[in-house]
Amino acid sequence: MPIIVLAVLVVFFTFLNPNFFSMRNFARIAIAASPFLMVTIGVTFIIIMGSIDLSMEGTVSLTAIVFCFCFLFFGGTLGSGGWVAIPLALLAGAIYGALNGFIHAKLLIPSFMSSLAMGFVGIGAAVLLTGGGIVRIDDDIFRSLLTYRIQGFPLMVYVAILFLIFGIIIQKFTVLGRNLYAIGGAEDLAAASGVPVLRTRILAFSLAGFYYSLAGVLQVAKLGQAESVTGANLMFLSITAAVVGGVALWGAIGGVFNALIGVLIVAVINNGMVVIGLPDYLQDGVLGILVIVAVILSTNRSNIRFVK
Amino acid sequence: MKQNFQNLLKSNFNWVTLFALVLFVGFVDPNFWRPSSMLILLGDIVPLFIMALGLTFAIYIGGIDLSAQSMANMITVIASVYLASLGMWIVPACILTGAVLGACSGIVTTRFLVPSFISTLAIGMVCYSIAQWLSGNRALYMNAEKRDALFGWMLSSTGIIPNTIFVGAGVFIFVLLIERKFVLGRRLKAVGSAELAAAASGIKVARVKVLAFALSGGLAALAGVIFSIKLSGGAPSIANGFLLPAIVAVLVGGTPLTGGVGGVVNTLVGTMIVAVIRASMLYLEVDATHQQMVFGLILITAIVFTIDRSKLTIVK
Amino acid sequence: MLEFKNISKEFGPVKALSNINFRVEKGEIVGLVGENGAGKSTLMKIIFGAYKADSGTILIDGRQTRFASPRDAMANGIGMVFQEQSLIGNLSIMENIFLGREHEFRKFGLLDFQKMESAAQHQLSKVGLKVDAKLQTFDLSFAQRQLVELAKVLTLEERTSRDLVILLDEPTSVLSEDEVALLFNLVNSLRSRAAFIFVSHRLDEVISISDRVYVLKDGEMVDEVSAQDADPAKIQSKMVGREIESGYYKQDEREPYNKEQTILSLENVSKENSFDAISFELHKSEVVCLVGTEGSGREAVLRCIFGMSNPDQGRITYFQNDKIKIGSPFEAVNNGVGYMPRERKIEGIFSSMNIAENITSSQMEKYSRYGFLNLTSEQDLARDWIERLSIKTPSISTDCGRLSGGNQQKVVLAKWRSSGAQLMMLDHPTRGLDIGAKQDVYSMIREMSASGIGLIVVPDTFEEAIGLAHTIFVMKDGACVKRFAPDRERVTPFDLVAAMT
Amino acid sequence: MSTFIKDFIEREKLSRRNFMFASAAGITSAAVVGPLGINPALAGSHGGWSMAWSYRDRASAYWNAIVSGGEAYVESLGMASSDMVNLINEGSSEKSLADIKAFLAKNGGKGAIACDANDSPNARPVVEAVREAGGYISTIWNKTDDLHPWDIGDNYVAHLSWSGEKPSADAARLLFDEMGGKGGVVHIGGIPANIPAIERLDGLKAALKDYPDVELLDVQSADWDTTKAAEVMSSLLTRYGDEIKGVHCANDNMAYGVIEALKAEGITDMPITAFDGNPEAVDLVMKGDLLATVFTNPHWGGGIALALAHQAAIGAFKPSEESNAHREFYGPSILVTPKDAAEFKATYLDSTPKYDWNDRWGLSAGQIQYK
Repeated sequence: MPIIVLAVLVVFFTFLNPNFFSMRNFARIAIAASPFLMVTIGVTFIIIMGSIDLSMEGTVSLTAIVFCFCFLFFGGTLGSGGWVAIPLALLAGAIYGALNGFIHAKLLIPSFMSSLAMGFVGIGAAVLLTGGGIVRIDDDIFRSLLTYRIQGFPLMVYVAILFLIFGIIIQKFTVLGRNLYAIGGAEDLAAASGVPVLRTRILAFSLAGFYYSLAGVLQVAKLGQAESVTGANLMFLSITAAVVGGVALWGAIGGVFNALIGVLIVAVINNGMVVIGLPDYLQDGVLGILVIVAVILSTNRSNIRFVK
Repeated sequence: MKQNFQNLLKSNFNWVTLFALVLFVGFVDPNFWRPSSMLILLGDIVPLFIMALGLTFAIYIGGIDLSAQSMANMITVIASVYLASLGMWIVPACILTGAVLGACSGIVTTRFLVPSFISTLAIGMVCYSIAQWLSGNRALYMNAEKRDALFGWMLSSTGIIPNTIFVGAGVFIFVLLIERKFVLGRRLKAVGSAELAAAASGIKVARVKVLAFALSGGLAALAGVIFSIKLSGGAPSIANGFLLPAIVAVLVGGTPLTGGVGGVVNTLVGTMIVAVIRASMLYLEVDATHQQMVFGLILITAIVFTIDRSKLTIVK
Repeated sequence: MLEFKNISKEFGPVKALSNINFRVEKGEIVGLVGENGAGKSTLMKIIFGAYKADSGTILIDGRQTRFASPRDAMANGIGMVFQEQSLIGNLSIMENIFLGREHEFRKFGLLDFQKMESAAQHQLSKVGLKVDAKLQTFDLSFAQRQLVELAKVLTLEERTSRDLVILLDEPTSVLSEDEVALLFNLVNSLRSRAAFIFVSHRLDEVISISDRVYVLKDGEMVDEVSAQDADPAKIQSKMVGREIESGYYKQDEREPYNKEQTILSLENVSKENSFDAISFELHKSEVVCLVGTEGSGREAVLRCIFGMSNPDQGRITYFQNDKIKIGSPFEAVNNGVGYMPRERKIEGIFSSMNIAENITSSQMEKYSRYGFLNLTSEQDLARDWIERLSIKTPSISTDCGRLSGGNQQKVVLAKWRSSGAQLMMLDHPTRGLDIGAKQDVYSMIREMSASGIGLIVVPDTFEEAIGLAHTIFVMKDGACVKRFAPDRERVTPFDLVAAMT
Repeated sequence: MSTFIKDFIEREKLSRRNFMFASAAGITSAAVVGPLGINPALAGSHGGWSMAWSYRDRASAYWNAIVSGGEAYVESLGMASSDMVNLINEGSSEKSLADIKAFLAKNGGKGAIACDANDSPNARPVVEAVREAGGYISTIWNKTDDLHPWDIGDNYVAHLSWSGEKPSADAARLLFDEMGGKGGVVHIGGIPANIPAIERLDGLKAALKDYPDVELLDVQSADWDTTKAAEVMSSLLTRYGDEIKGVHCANDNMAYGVIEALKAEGITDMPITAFDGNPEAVDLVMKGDLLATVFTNPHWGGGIALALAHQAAIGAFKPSEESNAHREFYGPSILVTPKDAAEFKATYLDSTPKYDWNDRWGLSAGQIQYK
């Protein structure tokens, strides 16, 4: 169903401005969507589990900055060992996520609050590291993620697709993925069946953190810089995207693929509104209304008794 | 005896946390204990407090209202534009607008089963657009005479007590009545603690929820009005930075997102906790680049102490 | 082989278990009975490793061990079949069966679903359940889920060299008589594979299947009898601590109902794929019981009458008044129709509200003026009912979540009786209650009928139906197949089963 | 044709003169400093007044420069830079007001504050609060047009702003010339309601009047945000494609985003102008990625704003005796172009010039004009 929504939107925008339906524009949408997708996939894992994660803005900024610093420290070019920065950044993301999960699951703080606070901490740490400055990366080899194109799409898009598939595999074919759905479906029963709930929760948040850090790296690839606001505006947008794509906030319904569709829907709307020349003071409102419509259309409400 | 004391402590951890914070900050810098500075602190927090009160109802029924901030934004614009023409009526007008839009999110949530997280977020976006359109994307300022004539009193203070505190107190008492003494309050509690049971007792769940969001919207609007009077102007983005503190205030106060428990008194405490934490940055002379991080850390600690986790079986 | 010695467990000041001695031999079926709050669930949780005992020792084949977690207990061959829907609905059967152990199906870190499916089918064959392991569990009937539960536990065979001990917690509470029979045959046939600990409120069942029966009361083991010389009456009195008077269902208090005044009549009421062409009449002070298997449409009928869902055809007339149209619970309540749902925890009680708040939840208009609640009169009402129904509660302001099941049920009944409902519908009113509480419920039903209220009851057992009802309607596949009148003719459970199958 | 070329040259001269003017102002002042860098009378004494800077956040080079100025002033008094309190409002007017009040309460009113009220309506309550507490404040950027220091009194020492319009117009002219005086241009704006955003757009529109062949294709706001700017830019490319011959950004951060969005399309020769003169931006100008940025000397602005408040507080001068031109004035702005970027960088970024904070209006670019 969400796919139909997406299709309708594409047709609609194309109708109003044929330029919309062009390889180049799709590439542009894809670029905008790549980091955004990573974040949404991350948070989707958490939502499947029936929890929520609001720490993405902090995590993305923090990891993006960590990445830049490491990259420069190791020579400032991919060739001269700057590549080391990539695993390091991803590791940092995973660790920060695990910490986030630990505070939530071990200290028994509802994820909404713990992750919100951890988000503050993340941004704070980012400010602390940069002192508010901007860290730029000018290495052309690394930036080829953005500049080098295959089939009209920049490399970073393929990276995103790669980790999209990775995400789907985790969701469908691993114990972790299975347990996420179990916990989201009925945590007490999962626990009684010997699912290690605590570990699963922490793992899930760590996984989310990993994806956030991917987003961080892609952001740098996209903008050639990192600062403490690199992750700004991602929080509500990513959760919205997930829901628009058909992931249910009450858990256990939907998955990574839905996240993809949701991200595309939102990205298409954002791009389309400018492309058809909608005055910018209307854009937020229109986005809001379209989101509601999309959610109404894309959630299967047959077996929901009530929703909060 | 000991048992009772422990229970007492457990059920009032938010107060304990608050006083602990106050004592600590004041200990580092006695100036903080000066009644005047305390009162000023309280006076300034009022708009945030009122918004938090509204949010309490949304969270109380197990939902959430993310439109509050944009709502206030929009209202500051409306208030600035129409103060001259509407005069005193601007207040009810704004509250009504807020209530209606709040009800909209409520209807979207109940009729179309869109989670309130999304519906309110979306309605918020709509509000933001209205604000931008109405203000012509300019920062507006109120007609000064009118503002001073009608609302000057609110900005002055009686003795050392800022009058805004009285406003806040008034609103607080009102919502406290709603929660404790009105049928509506009881129904909200019923819906929050067991929606299906409420339906089975013949409570019109959908209507109650819509009302909750209407309340939330109305109070967010009131917060907006007071804020714009304080600023004698408005802008589509001027109330930014309200939302998260407001949510935090409700949660730290001890109203869990699961609904049915807690209430406006908790929000009162929660708001004060947030105010103190924020002020502590200044009194503890936290380095500029450290502030946000410290805020987050103190917040986590506060939450750990505040929320009564004995009742929670599963923590989501 | 599995033995518990002097097990004690305290929760704060409360002594949940004291010096419990308990043992299970290979291939044995042991019954464990006791009233709610007697400590059954605590003991089971300890056996299953969910709780740790404060003192006492656990011996397996004479060797001392301790269970850190359910996982740990499982590794020692102890499995548990949970009460009611303890399968995760949105997961497939095989995923449920191997939940928590998927890693056994990892191939290069990924899950091998073919392997898992075949393994699942193998487990299902053990319990003789022929369904596709890829089905989602909420597509199964209650009985089928029970079997899947059992199959799930039986996977322990492959996992541990130890002999299995399987706890069955209220396994029959959601099963109809015939399904219970099937289950028991299965359990007996599985003796060779495992020993069973059978926990239930239904004494007759426990005795009929167990070799030995342990009786628990107030956290102490008050009796241990072998099944053959077990006397229900004696055991009951041991459980309750008092003699159970005859006339358990208060048949003697069953008064004839008033045939003239119908308060509800259904004429060919049908609802798409839940029931069709249901017609019956309910009279003043009449008790009508609807019996039938799960999914035979009994609940659906009640929900229709209460306006929670609307019938596709046919007409329902309330109180001989064509003007009354009920399309929502709100209207139902306003017209004096009351409904006590089956899922007490989520549909019956407001766990975070106190007794007064619960009782007035359906009649706030009465206890308020101009939207203002009249708290004092509310309190009085609560006190009155606490006294009349002898609701056991620490204080009047205690949240109902803290009350025992029986007392919660009393609160719900108090709600409807105080609101003056003239038509009451009770869905499994005695579900999960102990004998004492059950009797209280029965007498309340009697009182209501005596006071002219008409009741529709979906009973927990056939005996209950026969004991309580003036009229029994047997439902099968959404249709009313037979009518009995226990108040005039003699009806046996067998008659009912015959009608159902 | 010939006429066109003539007034093209005319304008070229003009804009260059303007530029020299501005930069001269800046550099002379830098030269002036020397010995009287610190006023001995003030050395080591803050006269019992605590000082604070209230601003948006630490997440941008601009605010860091502002703060560095404030700290430079505090140090010029022989105190530690940490003696200046940072009141960070994180873009929340509500917090900004609350913090300032708390700061005054903490110091019993003896506070000298420099402040950007974050949103113009917020300026009034802020200065009113300061007056009530008996503190002294000077504001920058955001205030409503109906609010004037001389109406509030001595406690509201001065308001400092940067005419967004003229420099932005200069930048625009440079841009149009680069475009060959014709073709389409798009404007990437800040948060629409912010004064600077408005003025910088007005500047562009003003410049357009002299360039009949240049068409303003579209105006999109990107909320001062790099990421959003990149996305908006790429969307605009879809809408207008090759029609876009130049981009006019309301600040540097958004320009970064635009440059990257274009780089992604393999477009590297698009003329782009920006605003703020952040170090990164200046580097980009030198590399030729950016055509020009406008330097508003935030270091000086940050320093002088605090200096005015503090010096008024300790009675070094009496605001009410100063002319309006000294209570509401524009700060300097310098157009940084490839030609002079290197020189500029050397003077302003590599080595921060030492300013004489007693030369209060030395770099003033005249009284603020309202439309």
